[in-house]
Amino acid sequence: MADMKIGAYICQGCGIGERLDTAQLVNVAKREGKAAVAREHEFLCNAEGVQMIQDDINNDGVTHLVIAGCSRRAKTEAFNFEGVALSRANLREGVIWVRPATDEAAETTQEMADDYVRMACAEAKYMKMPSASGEQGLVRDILVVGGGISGMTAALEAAKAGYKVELVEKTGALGGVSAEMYKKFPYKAPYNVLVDNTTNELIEAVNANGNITVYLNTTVAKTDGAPGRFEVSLATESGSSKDVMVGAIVQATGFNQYDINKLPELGGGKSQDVMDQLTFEKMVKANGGAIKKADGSEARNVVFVQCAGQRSEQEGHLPYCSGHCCMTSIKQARYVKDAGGDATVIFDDLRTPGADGEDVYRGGQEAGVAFSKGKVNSVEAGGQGLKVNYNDKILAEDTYIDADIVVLATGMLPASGPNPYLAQDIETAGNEENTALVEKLKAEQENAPVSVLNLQYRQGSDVPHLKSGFTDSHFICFPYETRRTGIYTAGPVRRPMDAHQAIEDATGAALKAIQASENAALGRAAHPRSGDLSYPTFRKEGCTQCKRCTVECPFGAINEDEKGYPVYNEARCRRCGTCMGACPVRVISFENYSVETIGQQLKAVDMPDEFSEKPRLLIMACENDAYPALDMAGMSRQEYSAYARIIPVRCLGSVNTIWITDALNSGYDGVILLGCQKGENYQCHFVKGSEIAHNRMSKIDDTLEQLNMEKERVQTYEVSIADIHRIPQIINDMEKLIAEIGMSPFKF
Amino acid sequence: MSEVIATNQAIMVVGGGISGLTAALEAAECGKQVILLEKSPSVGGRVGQLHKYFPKLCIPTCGLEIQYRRLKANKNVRLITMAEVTEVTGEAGNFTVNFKIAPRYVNENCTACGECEKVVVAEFPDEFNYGMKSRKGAYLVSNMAYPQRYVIDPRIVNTEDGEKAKAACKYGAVDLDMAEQNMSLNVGAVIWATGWKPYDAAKIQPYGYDRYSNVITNVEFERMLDPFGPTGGRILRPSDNQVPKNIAFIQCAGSRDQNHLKHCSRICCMASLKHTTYIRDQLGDECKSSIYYIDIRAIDRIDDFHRKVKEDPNVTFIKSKVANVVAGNGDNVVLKGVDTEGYNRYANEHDLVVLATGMESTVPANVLPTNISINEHNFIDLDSDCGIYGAGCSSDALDVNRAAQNATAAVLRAIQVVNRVAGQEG
Amino acid sequence: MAKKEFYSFYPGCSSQSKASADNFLRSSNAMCDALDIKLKEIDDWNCCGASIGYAGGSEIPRLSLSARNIALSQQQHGNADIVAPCAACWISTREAKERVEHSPKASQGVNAALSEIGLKVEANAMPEARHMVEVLIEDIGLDTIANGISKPLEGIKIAGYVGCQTNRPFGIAGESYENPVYLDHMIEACGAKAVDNYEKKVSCCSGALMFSEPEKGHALVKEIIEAAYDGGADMIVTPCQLCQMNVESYQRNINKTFGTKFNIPVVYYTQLIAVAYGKSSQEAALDGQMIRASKLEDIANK
Amino acid sequence: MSNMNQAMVQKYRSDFLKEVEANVEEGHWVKMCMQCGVCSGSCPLGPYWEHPPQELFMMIRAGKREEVLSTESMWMCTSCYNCMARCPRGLPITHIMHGLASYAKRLGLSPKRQVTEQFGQMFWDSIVKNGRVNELKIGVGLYFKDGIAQGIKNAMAGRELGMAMMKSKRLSPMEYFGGHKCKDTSGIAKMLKKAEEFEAEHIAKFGE
Repeated sequence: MADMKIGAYICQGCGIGERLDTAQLVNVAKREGKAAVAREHEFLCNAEGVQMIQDDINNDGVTHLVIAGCSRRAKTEAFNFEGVALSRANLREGVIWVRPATDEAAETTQEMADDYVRMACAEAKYMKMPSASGEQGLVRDILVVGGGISGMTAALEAAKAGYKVELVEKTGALGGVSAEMYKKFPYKAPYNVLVDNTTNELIEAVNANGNITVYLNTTVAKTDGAPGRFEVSLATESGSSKDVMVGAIVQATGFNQYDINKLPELGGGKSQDVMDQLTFEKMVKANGGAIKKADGSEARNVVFVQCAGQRSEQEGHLPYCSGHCCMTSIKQARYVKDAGGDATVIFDDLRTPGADGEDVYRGGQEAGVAFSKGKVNSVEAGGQGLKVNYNDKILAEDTYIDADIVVLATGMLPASGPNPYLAQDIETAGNEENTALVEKLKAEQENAPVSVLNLQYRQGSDVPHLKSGFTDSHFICFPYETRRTGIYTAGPVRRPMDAHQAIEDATGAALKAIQASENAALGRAAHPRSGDLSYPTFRKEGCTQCKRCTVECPFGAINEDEKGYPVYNEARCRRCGTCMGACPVRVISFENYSVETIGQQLKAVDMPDEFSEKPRLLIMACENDAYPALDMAGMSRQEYSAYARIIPVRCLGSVNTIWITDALNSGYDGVILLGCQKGENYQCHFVKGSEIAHNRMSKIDDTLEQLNMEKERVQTYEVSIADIHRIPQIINDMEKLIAEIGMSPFKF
Repeated sequence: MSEVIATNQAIMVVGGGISGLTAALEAAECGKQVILLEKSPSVGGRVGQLHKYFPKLCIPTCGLEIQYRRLKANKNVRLITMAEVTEVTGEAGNFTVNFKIAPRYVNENCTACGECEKVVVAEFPDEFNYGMKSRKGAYLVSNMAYPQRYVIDPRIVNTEDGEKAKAACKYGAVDLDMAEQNMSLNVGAVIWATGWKPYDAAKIQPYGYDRYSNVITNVEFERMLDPFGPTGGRILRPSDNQVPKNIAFIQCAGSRDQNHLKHCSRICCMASLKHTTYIRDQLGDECKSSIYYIDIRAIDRIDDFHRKVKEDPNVTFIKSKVANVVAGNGDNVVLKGVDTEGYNRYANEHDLVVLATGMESTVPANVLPTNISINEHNFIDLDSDCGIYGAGCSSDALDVNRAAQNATAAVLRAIQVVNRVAGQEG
Repeated sequence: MAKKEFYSFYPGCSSQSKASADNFLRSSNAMCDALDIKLKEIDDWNCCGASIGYAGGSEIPRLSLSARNIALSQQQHGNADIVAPCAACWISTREAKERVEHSPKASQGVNAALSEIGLKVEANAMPEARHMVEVLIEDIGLDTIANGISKPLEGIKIAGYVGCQTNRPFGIAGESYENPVYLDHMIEACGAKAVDNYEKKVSCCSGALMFSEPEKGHALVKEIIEAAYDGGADMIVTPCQLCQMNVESYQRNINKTFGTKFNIPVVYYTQLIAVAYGKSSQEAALDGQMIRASKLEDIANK
Repeated sequence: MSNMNQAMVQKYRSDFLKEVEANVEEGHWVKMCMQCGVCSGSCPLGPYWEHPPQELFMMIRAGKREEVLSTESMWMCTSCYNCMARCPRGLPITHIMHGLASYAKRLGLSPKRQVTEQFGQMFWDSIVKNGRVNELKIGVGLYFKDGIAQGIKNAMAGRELGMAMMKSKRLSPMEYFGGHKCKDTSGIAKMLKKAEEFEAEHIAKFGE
């Protein structure tokens, strides 16, 4: 880059000046770092220091900054310059705060600082200012799939914010399950009363809203493209089809009823008077509040059996709790009381949480609903009425209760599309020779539901599942984190929930959809690298069509063209760099994050010879967890090896094995990769990065053997941001290990 | 982060905990102008004081790090710390928010180098650790504090310590002349996310929190697991810093109780279940846990966590609201009550008792306009048109995931208001 | 609240001359004289039914008894506060008042009964039903009491035994059910030392069941006394007539059963205050103790 | 449970709750119990309760009429109000216990020779007769409730106490003859008679 001009600024504040020879750092920046401008300053982050830098940008045409002082996580407001690339050398948290202020330590500490300045200059040299791709779409309309209370809410809330909405419902009418309700609990206090079902008003509001187009008897035949430019083909029952362009998608396909015939021990399928909650609800609604048995006669005694086929590991049962059933049974029991009958709810734990829940429970009791903690053993459907045999846990006795109607509080089954990773999982299970799992997954594959979105993605037609088929986010703090950028699921398809929660959920999902299309229009990345303009590109001539990038992308962002070349959809991309790490021929890169920006840093480190007894340890640290932990180790003055050279990476998934082999070839004595927790409870914010890195590193052993080096020289760890004591320990152990097994033979 | 200009197209978010942060960032990332007010010196709120989240047992600061990165990178958010709202007037699309900013006595020059802390002598109970340990009169709230700026405790301002701190700062960051400021901003919509406080355990007299040192609260227990916390990350009972062998968890301590909080606080069951895993991880078979409960509320998918804990032979579940806690041998206490599953009377001695205290909403009285409906549980009821929206635990007793979800929903409601204004203003 | 001109006094069955709390009555008179509290006894008051009446009397008859007292008080003393020194009398009266106010059935039934004797009670028009202790704390104030003492009860350590019904269900405003402190403060106000965190402060003395279930009752009282000794108490003080009776008078039986050597005086707060205000042991009815409170007598006789 | 009991349970399953709500003092609160057990754990004589309050409430819902009304449990209530003070649902448990005992007695289902019941009855009779209680008479009466022989024994046992009380002027032998009483005893009797009639009228018929 011809007009590139590096300006390096060395801060002397916070003790850096006392502990380090900053004049030498200036020389390093100039001589080795090829910095056109290099200055020291006793207090770089104050107005004057910042002005000094800004002046160089304005007057001397500095385009690339190297700021050597505190961590890249500190003073971000001060060091925030428009239009220039920035690399920061961490001399405070990363050097003087982790090293003792002793004369013996001075030399190695200075070397540490020298190297970090070299590394920052090297990185800056290969960085470009990212600018948005020209390919982003500008469509801001929202597609909502599903016309139940979640879908209608998402549509209406988005429309009220001024966005156009395409609302697709596969049946002939809006309303879904919530339209079937006889009454509901209110969504604001006082909660202990029953109010009329307002779904029809919602339907009217949706139909009346000029921003919303409703498609009934319609499904999604095809979804192509990316946020900001999704091309969606809608197919109607009649066979006609329509194509719409949308910016983002909300999938609110709701839930399916659990089949009570799977519960014969509870009378499921044995009598028409044993029914699930929805059937009971419809019956009461149809009878205008009267509680009638199948034969039309009045039901005096209704028993509600909670957790029917739920919260159980038993084959065919649901392992989870559907959350709403206790509240629903209380509501329905009140129908019975209002009709003058007797209602008993037999429960294990009565789950009516939150502000409304306890009011609802008390309301049920006030209405005279009987509650009994117990376990129902069987429901006999012989002869006249029904007989519920149960163990009364309070009175500790097996007893029974006669009933005219028994309502089984069965669970919600998410109406998700097929799990896109099923095939992949079957393959892995096969490789692991886990035949049992293979069988289980194959069965799942055979009974897979029809696709909801028909995504034209390399990685399958629908949103990935989390657990039990629910399409929920994997993160506690990011409920709308999605593995298919721009597509958000809401309501019971995401997690079992009641209408009240579904309304909240749908409103949130609508916001995220709006946000996704707004950012797509600007070429900005979605969470967690929100706002990042950089995106991956590849050198086609170098590409071997190996498909690793398209397979490993955790977000299904990359498609393949007919020749098998990767097709990047940057609006789907989350900028983790996993593709870059995957590429065996290293043709994939980001403007400001590439094989070079990292590779050159590790090469820039000054490598003492074999006999110096000064090993070099390369540490690649996840920037979200490991790196902050190292900063905090500094803040709390934990010491670690002066031989460590730490490079933050976007995600371990972006670590290309070439960096490791280059490091070993250029004489590093040990390499440590610090990533997040992998596996079922993964903490990697790019889903698979940490896991993939572990796999790649397990394969690097061969390379080590070729170099005939000890395997232990390369280690990969799962750490967390809280491992403030553990990570320095890991580094120091590596130093010890090197002392034992000796220096690398590959020093120049 | 920048100087957002407050207009009636801007959104005010009150409270910088997980809900407020989420709301502010989600709105800002939709291109909206946001002013985020936080009462304390650092954002992060209660979650920053937690060891792990249920059910994943992941680290809260991990999510906060991402939130802070988003905050640092976003020019649409203006964060004002140590700010407390005194009055909100006006109507949807045109609110005036009056608030006072307490002096931090430390300005933007602060580099968090820590020199002031070194020289100051005076110590005070550390709020971040619920007073279980002390901190200096010049302090950084925590390693994760954001803004990463020190605070001078007002109590040392006119003392020798104050002057020492000032002298120790090479960067002129300590400004002892700072005074409380009153500010007033005009915004289009307000998201109220001031969160919750732990119910005052001393009010639950039968459990003797104010009488027995080994009766603590769940939030205090949580602090023990922090390596930088009062016990250096070890589970120790307060009376003698010994490792407990037999811990009791009393559920619904102040919740589901008309003598205290009428509502169910939702999180406490899961919190106690989570705590048993801390104990298992740190003390293995050396320590037993007993959970005294009315109903275990491990709702929806989370129930499998409940089942897993049930399989732990070291954890016992007793269906009982403990009647009272009395002194036992030494520093131990005895829990008295009846296991109602079959009427079994017990008087169980424990060496540590953790009260699963509930969530008390902190929605203030007489601050919001009178048309905003605050229910009997002190949560803000949803009224889509009113322009002021409760988020997170200002709207209901919620877990972190639901709080963030609810905050995201609140953002759309606020955006509807400011977009309406924008439409009118063209 | 300031001291009222006078109070409508409802002594209750035990606090009658030559009745089990004769000593309370006498010391209470001495105290009221010292503190200038004027009591006008309700003429022809009747028993409140106490906490045991339910065996023979069901709801309405029991409520009627208290209602009659309320009606008489109103008739004789207008809306002057009704002051009962006995916990049972106090809560029965207060409960009756509340029940009449909240339950139509109660109000209807009670007035039907009262009409037989030409009386009636009206919801929200009945006088306050208060405990003597409330008058001391709320109307007089413990500081005022402390300032007026002439013979501080120095060198005496006293266990403040509040018991049940003075403390629950109503209790003294602002006090905790589990650990009320007003009695301790009263002890300190008189210049004596209160046993701190007296474990059995609010445990039950078995109440009326002492008569019907003596063994169970003795067991409960044993613990109350033990805890007092553990706290180093010279004597126990209580605001409750039944507590006083149960804790003082069965010590011999308890010693027999449990082999203990209990012999601890149990006095009334009225006696403490009377002595602290310089009343003679006669006036303070210290001669009314079955177990003499000699330390208190010494001060009184000084 | 025997079949006969099963039948009983069925017959009254929900009826008994309704009966309690209609006929027992504060009975309408029973349904509000959430079985936390804080009442049962708070009772000073708890260990002597065959069925503690929360269990009684459950039994009422389960229709165990005979078992509930004939148990001695309620008669163990010392009226300490601990249960009531602690109940998270605000049930007036003490009053409900008194109400249940009183109702059981009215139906003649309360356990035979229940001492507290007998004592309570004497206490009440004394009120009905004199408007105030006669401590001595009740005391003596209690001694002799099980017949002369037992009475003398009891009296001997209580003699010391009696003497001590007389000595401390807190019991007068004269009490036995006349003693403390109201002036308008006839009025009080009339009032109580009327009250009892009113009560009786309001007892709904159940389960007979």
